[in-house]
Amino acid sequence: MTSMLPSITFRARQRRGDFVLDVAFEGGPGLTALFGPSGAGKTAILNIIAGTQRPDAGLVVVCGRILTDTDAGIYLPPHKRRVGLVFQDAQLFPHLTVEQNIKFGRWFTRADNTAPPLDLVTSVLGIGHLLKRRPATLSGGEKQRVALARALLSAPRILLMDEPLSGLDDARRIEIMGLIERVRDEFKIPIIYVTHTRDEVRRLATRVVRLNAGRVEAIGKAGDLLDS
Amino acid sequence: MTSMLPSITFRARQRRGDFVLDVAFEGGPGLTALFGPSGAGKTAILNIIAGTQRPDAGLVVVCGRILTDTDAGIYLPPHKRRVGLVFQDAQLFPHLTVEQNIKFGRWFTRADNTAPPLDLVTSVLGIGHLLKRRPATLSGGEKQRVALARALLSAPRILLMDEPLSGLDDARRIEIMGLIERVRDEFKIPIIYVTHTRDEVRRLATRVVRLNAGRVEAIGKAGDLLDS
Amino acid sequence: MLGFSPDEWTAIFLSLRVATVATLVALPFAILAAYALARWRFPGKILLDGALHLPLVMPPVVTGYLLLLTFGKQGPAGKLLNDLFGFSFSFRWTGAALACGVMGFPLMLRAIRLSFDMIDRRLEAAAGTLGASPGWRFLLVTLPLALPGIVVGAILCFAKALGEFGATITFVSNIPGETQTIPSAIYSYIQVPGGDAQALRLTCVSIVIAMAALIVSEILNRRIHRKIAVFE
Amino acid sequence: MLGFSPDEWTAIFLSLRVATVATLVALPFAILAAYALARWRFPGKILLDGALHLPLVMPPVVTGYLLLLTFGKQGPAGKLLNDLFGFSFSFRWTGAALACGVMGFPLMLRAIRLSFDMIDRRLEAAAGTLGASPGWRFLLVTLPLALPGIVVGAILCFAKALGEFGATITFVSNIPGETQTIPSAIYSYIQVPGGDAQALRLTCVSIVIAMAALIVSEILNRRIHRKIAVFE
Amino acid sequence: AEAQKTETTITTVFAAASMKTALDAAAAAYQKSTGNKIVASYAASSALAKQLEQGAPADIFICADLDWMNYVDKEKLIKEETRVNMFGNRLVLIAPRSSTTSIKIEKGFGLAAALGDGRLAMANVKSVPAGKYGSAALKKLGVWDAVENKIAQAENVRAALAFVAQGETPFGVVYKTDADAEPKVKIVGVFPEDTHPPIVYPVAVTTGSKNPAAAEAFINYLKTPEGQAAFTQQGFTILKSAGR
Ligand SMILES: Nc1ncnc2c1ncn2[C@@H]1O[C@H](COP(=O)(O)OP(=O)(O)OP(=O)(O)O)[C@@H](O)[C@H]1O
Ligand SMILES: Nc1ncnc2c1ncn2[C@@H]1O[C@H](COP(=O)(O)OP(=O)(O)OP(=O)(O)O)[C@@H](O)[C@H]1O
Ligand SMILES: [Mg+2]
Ligand SMILES: [Mg+2]
Repeated sequence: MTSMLPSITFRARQRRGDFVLDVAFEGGPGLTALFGPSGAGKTAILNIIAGTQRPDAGLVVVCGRILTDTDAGIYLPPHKRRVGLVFQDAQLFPHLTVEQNIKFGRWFTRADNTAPPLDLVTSVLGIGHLLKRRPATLSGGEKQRVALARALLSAPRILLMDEPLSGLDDARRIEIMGLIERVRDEFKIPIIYVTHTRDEVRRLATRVVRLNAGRVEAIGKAGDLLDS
Repeated sequence: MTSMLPSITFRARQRRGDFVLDVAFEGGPGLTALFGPSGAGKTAILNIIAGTQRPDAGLVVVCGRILTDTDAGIYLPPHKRRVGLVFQDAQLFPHLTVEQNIKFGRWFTRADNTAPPLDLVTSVLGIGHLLKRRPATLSGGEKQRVALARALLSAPRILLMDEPLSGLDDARRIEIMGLIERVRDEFKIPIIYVTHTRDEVRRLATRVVRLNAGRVEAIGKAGDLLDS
Repeated sequence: MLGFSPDEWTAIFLSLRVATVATLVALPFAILAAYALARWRFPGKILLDGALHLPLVMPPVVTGYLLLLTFGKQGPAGKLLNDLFGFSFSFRWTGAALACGVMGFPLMLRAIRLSFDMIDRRLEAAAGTLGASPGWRFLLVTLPLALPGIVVGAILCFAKALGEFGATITFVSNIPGETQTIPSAIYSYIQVPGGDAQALRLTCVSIVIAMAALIVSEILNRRIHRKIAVFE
Repeated sequence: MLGFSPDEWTAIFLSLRVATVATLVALPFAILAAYALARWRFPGKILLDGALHLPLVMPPVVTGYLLLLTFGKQGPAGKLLNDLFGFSFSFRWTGAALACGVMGFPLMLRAIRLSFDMIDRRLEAAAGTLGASPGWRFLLVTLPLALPGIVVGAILCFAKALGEFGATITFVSNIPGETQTIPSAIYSYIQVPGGDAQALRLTCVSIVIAMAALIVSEILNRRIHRKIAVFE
Repeated sequence: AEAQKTETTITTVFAAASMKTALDAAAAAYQKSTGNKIVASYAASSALAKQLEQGAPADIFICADLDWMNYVDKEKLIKEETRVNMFGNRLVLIAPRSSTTSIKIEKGFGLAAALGDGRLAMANVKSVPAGKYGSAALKKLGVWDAVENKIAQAENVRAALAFVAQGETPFGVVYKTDADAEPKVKIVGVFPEDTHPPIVYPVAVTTGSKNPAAAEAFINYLKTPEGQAAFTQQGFTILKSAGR
């Protein structure tokens, strides 16, 4: 049913200092890649969808649920949004073990757990041997993978991934891309995916939103946009 | 003179929990790429060279200067090592502006400032418009670039770069690779460079050290190692 | 044993009890107040902030006197508690605990608030995106991250409670076995010619107890820090 | 003016001076001690830690008495200072400031140390790789990052100094114009029939001063937090 | 007298805190008539005595009881020849104003019964003079054993008074001077003077005084009717030794 509607409708204006974000796009099911130079506003968009930032004006609808609608005065708090956000800088809980970190979100959504199984996620991400460790002892890429697992396991209705594979080696990236494809296709979770890497866009993206300096430059298929 | 000697001699054993790092390599002038999967020990090596971690046993010599020699009981404190370390997670000073951040190291080495000029660095890195801002307001890629500028401007005798270009778009990466080449060739600063990206290795690396699980797998020319 | 009189032993155990109860009871209030002051905006916030610091600024005797006016048998709060629950502070060790808790409160509050102020709030946001409501967020993220401050606050309050005397004696007197804590006993000794040696002995007891508490808090603190972040 | 007698005005200004001097003079020592306790390892550290908390644990009168014995004219430290520099604390406002500083010291120390403990030490390491020696690192990184704790420590010490009385009156007595601070004046009033109203008025003065200090510290604190990190 | 007017002297008095109101008034009157300034530092007698020991800049010491005066005397901190028992006070049994009990102070009187499960407010019976006098009186009257466990000791007389004034305790033992000034309490009875050691406030010039002549002049003033007016008004008695 929800797959008939656009999975996401996004419209927002937001000013931070000199930077003005003014973006509108719709994404159907599948994976929508946000592509654009550093400072284009990609992270800001994810934050507005997740509710961790409020736009000055805007509308965010995910699978038919209105998350933010400034005109109607609607603003759903983040914990009711069921978004799985993979932060650009991991943001693991330093006082919890890796295991506690990745089970954190699952616990709050245990009522309807539609997430991929824990074992699958930890084995594809290669973090099974880290479960008892604390984030401070992890390497950069390990942190990144734990953050990814944490978001995947929180049974989100939409996944927001901020450069989830940056800092990982090619072999691992290819493996994880397989997992993301399964999440996209089997679990049918719509994904907003920020990346700078063309091969990720080519392989994963159903559609691409190209951003620059806070505005949408182009929207289209991966092949069309990347070659231009 | 120094270019006759190997720019760097590195030998270290270090145990952290289950992980054992046991690595030895020599690097001539130019850029030595450390290449290997997440968790291989790349960041650990940089930390040992910079003096922010002590190996259980080891020897670090840079341009003929002994920085660490556990056998001889030598351990030069980090601030006397003159290494420019670009941290994997930026580590900008949150209480200082971008400008104060990037001038931080320069101030301590003002006596012999052999660093590339500030204007060049800020313009190639595209951070000129950010100088008055504080790190908390920067995007991920912007932070990364400021961290890069800070290290470059500290007039280091050796540059240690931990995935400096991850999270940047291709256009910017190519431009910055140009700058790194100039630092390598004009300023003749030896560079140890951690990356997962093949095109960076191909373009920049004089030689590659391939690591896995704390050990050296292979050392050689970029072309030879990447194709295997 | 150790040459303390039975009254002195009573005072020692009473002090321990009073300080412990004062600290434990004050703790949740201090955490709540610290959180409110650190995170919420509301009218009159600065006044509340100021009011909570008063026991620090006013001479203890004044605090004790105000406690007497409020929580004494005839005081409004005292009457209410008595009518509703049949509970009374007057001349009971609970009153001593109240006085000590009140005197230690601002110290505890400040330490806890400082740590609330210093934790990285993006982690709270991260917990929010994972489905944790503000209450859970507080319990699972904010509170554990603020633990160093909570430990410091508790030890400050405990130490203060061990040394508190002006407010206690003014509020609930100095009744052996009921409200005579170590410091009130010390004070009595100091006021008689030749009592210094006795006073000194009891002071040493306070010091030993405080030292023990301090060592425990240090150990706790180290554990916490080891857990929260491994700096190498 | 405002109905205060000249003696009361003197006490008010004296209190302000004593509290300010006590806070400012204690600050560098507190920072140093906090840093040493937070970062260094040395034998006897826990003892030093405990000793620095003593003024919190001991009844103020005991602290005052010990100060009198140590820094009084006949005391070892008092004699030394007098012989070397011709400087004396005894029965002078400087003695009141010493007493207040000593009493406020543990509070200040703890707050500052807490913030040293909570700072991300990797930033100090980063400063090291950029050529900053430990001294510079401390000045340019550690200290500014610990500023919230320093402000809290200063305000705690200042407030304590405004209210301190037991140690002060025991050490340097209650001499109008020289050592009679607001709380000692309050004490005098409380001790005589009919003095309550006067005592209350002076208490209000303390409260107003403390409130003003608190507001200033809050403003400072907000500035600092805005600078150090922008949470959105 | 003429010389004193042109050249003002400052005399520092260390006085027990309970003397403040009266002594301040006497000092003001003295200053008005002679031009000489009196600076008074009020604190607990114990603290003042220890400060004298450490070389405090006091010219006169006015103590609230004999013990601490004897102590400083023994330490040669005061000039023995100037020592005089100046003022006296009476010990009274008080109750809250609203109290309806009437009880007569006599040998074996029913204080314990009257207290019921209430407490008797007193200053610290071991250390504070008023408490020491009170316990002596109760012992002499043979009621001590019955009330000993019902006593609420306060840090000083004023705090004991506050307990009664607040209705916290049904009875209290305090000085008459304090009871007189507190409208919320009433005096139930006065303890006979022979039941306790005499309540005296001894006065003396300190050995450390820089201007003992001026100090003695003030003490002499306190012996005159003008000097004593404020004290009698407060309810202090003037002892014979203070000789008019
Ligand atoms: N205290 C510790 N206990 C156990 N293992 C540790 C500890 N500290 C580091 N490690 C391990 O050491 C390994 C090397 O870490 P390092 O940060 O050097 O990896 P890396 O090569 O930089 O990886 P990445 O590309 O992910 O940044 C990691 O597997 C990490 O989990
Ligand atoms: N408080 C602020 N004041 C001024 N500019 C701000 C503020 N906060 C954010 N910005 C700017 O907003 C822009 C968008 O930031 P955002 O983090 O969304 O970029 P991004 O597209 O995720 O970039 P990156 O790929 O580098 O992570 C950046 O240029 C940043 O500098
Ligand atoms: Mg970003
Ligand atoms: Mg790494």
